[in-house]
Amino acid sequence: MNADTDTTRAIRQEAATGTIRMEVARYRPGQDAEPVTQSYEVPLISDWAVLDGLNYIKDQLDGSLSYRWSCRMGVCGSCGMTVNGEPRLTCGTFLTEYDRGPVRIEPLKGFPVIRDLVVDIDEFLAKLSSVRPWLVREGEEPPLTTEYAQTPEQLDAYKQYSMCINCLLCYSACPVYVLDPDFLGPAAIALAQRYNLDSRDMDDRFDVLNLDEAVWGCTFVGECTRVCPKHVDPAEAIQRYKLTAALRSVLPWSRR
Amino acid sequence: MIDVLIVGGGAAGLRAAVAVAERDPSLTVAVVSKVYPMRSHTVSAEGGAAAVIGIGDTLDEHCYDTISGGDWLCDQDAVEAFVNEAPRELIQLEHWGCPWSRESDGRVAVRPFGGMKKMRTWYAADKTGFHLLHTLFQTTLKYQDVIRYDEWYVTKLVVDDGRVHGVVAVEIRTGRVETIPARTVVLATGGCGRVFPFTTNAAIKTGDGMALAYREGAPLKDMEFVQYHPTGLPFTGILITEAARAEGGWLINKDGYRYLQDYDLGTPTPTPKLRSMELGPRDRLSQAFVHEQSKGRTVDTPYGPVVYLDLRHLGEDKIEARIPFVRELCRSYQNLDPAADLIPVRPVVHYMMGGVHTDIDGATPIAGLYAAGESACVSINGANRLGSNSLPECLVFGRRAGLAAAEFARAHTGGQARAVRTQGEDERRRLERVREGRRTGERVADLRERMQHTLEGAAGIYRTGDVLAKAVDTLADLRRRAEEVRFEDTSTAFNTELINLQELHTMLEVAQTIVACALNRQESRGAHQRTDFPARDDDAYLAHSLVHRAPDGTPSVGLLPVTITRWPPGERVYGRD
Amino acid sequence: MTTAYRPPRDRLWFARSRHYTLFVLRELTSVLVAWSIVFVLMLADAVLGGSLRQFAALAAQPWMIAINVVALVATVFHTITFLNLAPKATVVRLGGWRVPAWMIQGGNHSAWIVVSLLIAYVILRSP
Amino acid sequence: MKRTPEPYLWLLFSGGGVVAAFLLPVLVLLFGVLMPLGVVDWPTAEHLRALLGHVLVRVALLAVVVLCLFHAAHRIRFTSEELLGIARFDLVIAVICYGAAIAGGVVAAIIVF
Ligand SMILES: Cc1cc2nc3c(=O)[nH]c(=O)nc-3n(C[C@H](O)[C@H](O)[C@H](O)COP(=O)(O)OP(=O)(O)OC[C@H]3O[C@@H](n4cnc5c(N)ncnc54)[C@H](O)[C@@H]3O)c2cc1C
Ligand code: SF4
Ligand code: F3S
Ligand code: FES
Repeated sequence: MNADTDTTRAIRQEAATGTIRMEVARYRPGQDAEPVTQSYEVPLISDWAVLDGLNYIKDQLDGSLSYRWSCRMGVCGSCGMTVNGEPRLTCGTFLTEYDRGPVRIEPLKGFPVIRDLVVDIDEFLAKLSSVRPWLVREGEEPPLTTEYAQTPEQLDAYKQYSMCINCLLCYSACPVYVLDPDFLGPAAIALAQRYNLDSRDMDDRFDVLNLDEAVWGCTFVGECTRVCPKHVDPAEAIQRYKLTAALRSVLPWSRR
Repeated sequence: MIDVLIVGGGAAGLRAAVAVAERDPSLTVAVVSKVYPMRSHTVSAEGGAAAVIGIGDTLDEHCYDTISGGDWLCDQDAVEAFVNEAPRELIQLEHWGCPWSRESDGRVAVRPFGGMKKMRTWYAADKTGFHLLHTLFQTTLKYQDVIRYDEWYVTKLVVDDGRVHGVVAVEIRTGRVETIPARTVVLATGGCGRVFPFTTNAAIKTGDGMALAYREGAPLKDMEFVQYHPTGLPFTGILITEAARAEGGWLINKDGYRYLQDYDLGTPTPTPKLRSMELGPRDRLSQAFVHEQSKGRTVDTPYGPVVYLDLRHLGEDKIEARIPFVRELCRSYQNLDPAADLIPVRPVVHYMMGGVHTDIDGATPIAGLYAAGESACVSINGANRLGSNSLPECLVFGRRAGLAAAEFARAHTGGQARAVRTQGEDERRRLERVREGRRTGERVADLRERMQHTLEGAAGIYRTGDVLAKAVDTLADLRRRAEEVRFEDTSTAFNTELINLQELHTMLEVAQTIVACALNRQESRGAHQRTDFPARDDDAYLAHSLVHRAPDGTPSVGLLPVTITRWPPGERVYGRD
Repeated sequence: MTTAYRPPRDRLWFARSRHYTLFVLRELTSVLVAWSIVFVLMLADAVLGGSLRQFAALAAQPWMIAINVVALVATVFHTITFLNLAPKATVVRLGGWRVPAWMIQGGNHSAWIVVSLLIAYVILRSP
Repeated sequence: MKRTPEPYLWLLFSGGGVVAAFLLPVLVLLFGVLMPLGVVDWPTAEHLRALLGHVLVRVALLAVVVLCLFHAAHRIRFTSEELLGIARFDLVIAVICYGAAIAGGVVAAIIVF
């Protein structure tokens, strides 16, 4: 077994049409006072995503580069970064989109940077729990022999909002959030709406959504929806709740 | 002191956590996970989850499909428990809000799946695992007392005197190494597909839990049974779910011929027929691919030979409604549209049938240590898992393991403070030594690649004794070299090189057991096919492989009888009624 | 040790992408909406106070026309964006079928044209 | 539960947005651009006065003015905070913006009645 006979390497040599420069933001606490840029030359292979480029750097050039990834199929939500200024899933963004480069990779904007391309998302998790993202029912739970009925139309009413992979691209793109980290933000509100609009749910989460830092913080920039890789449309979720909350405030007797 | 400490935040781990929290709120539960729980690999599962609900389906039929699918290597008592409890688990998920796909009258819809004689696979479009995991994760948020250690990497189990006392883990963000004392530990760390080069598995699937248990003396079971999924996208290994075939997709070779008919899998019909052709089991379909390749009927690509999955006749509407994610993946990663183009596919390492040896309640031979999900081998999957049995397995045995651990924790208070302290100290010192760095030596990635190619060459779809024997030596050599790798990242904050190195060690450990078990089993059964022993041999090998770690660190393999209750071993018949 | 880096506020965020700039422009139409109201009030005052001629003279000043051309562009931009965004808040369902956004938007824009024509007719109708 | 005036402000803002969208472009086009440029003739003062003569029209005008001003006030409040990063002075800014809108409404009432 010899590294040179290794298929992946053969591919690299055969298919590479040249190289592309990746300019990667590095931040090592204790060592750097603020992020610095480090450049690497990476083979430009048509099937490579930006993430493959990063893996190449980590495996072959610089073992100390840190970033998150796992599924590399756009569903775990861990590989969000800022690529040439835009928040993107790096496993679903291809190097060839940037011609001959360079490609600039930075951590997601709007979050504290723990290290290199890794950001702190604990605040987001706290926000997520705060909207009660579970099915709220009143009364006894029925036995585990029958399901609640739900027609395909009823499913359709919230399905889109259930597709969120918590990748946080929307937070990074939202100027309101970047300015004010207390803003509950697009994905958390969309998730609240996912449950609100579920025919099986009995809550409306008014107490946590009808707040200045919740839906009323949003000025409908709409960037969240534009960058969302899963077409969740959080902007729509928020505007819809604004209407719900406004009507409920004006007509206090109307629920939902 | 934590009563039940769960390692792993996938379907199995989270189900265990909720089970404990619901059963006895006075118990302290913690979930340790090296990624945020909703990033766990369960999120990638696409096709569905099997459980009997339909009219005209019976529990016995699900048992039979599972057992014959597993080539009679399943423990039949475990299969019965699994099949009995799977429906209530999936309904429980429904009650927690899982957006299962529905019939027009509001009932949960089911779809056919490979190796299943009836339609019993529940699905949420083709993102079943994603919805299941997020529903579970969001439901656990309701139990605010469940402690979460997100992005903590467990490097060691503390075991003393045959009993587990906790774990040692690194907080990845800060690099802090801490010992977490616990009365019981549930391992739910998922599979180990990453020991192979070409896999559907996420980067985190490195067999950690298996290695952790194995190092402390718990045996692993049936490690030679590695499932290849017949339809992965060439370069990335991204899975095209079996649901694509269940909805009517065809596998064709380079001549446009539905080649499965040549391999005793039935005759082609225009619409899918259960347990026939494309809906045969995965082992048989992957093996058929190898034969097509040797006959020169596959298509060569830069990423190896492929056949085609043809969905064009399904039409755009059906593809959008039933398998939209397949379309999304093909478009984003293969630059083609399945409604108009053929999808190139090849077999890809997908699932580990083997795992930590447990009983029907998830208990391992180490007192207080439990395992569930893909990291465990209960075993219901035998020599070949049926698609859509794994998610319900995580739920059923995640819950069982959680409850058993809770029982144990209530019965056994007190702990071994001294063992915890000394073992924790030793482990911390070891990790800190690694982090001091090393300028010379090979790269972690290079050794990983060599291991992966060794495994692919020796323990692929077809295996032979000579190559396996050579792989034993290669892996032993790689293990030695892994002790002296180059290590560049000396910082504490989010040191992924440190994690990658620990993962290399666990993968090598697991790889050795796979090769050892494969070498030991001199027969062909399910996913384990020996060209030098092409027949199934029930007299000698109707038994589980059980592998212990010998004091010198090498695997030592023995056999353990299979539990057979009502279904005596028979012939596996597909496509013939 | 492990101090996370908090990037300082980006003062020029609105210039960082075309989308942000368009958003800010959309929001700034409100200034000209306010101006248009002032203008309409001046008109009403002139009509009711009998000084329409002076008002017409003022309105014919080049700088006044310039402002109003800008106001026209801004109010039209406001109208288009506002009517396009309206379907976001109001999801219309007919028997389970969700009316697609483009239909609602199309309806909004048609209504706008009808209303505008009606107003123009009422104002200009005089002999 | 925390109470917030935002829902009411948002309703006024949205209402104003709709009204402004439908009415303002045509009014500005006619009175601000086409008539001053002489493309169309100014209607007679009598005609316009007759239009405003109806009390319902005057009430409607007042409503239009108030709504549009609230719309503008609301947006100016948030945009200034976002552009200049001065959200911590929200209370002051809000008072100024909505105060101006209310003042405009009062002026309008004086003019039309
Ligand atoms: C692409 C794909 C599609 C699939 N589709 C289906 C399907 O349709 N139907 C079906 O039934 N099955 C399917 N499977 C199989 C099924 O998804 C998995 O077997 C199952 O999800 C495993 O779940 P788990 O809970 O055991 O582990 P995982 O979900 O893999 O979770 C493992 C957890 O352990 C944690 N962990 C691991 N090591 C450590 C450590 N050292 N320290 C701390 N934490 C650790 C991880 O962070 C993670 O939270 C599919 C698998 C793949 C790869
Ligand atoms: S809403 Fe979209 S962009 Fe935001 S976290 Fe969810 S998937 Fe990502
Ligand atoms: S980008 Fe931000 S302001 Fe609202 S519409 Fe989206 S959350
Ligand atoms: S690696 Fe999972 S979303 Fe990109």
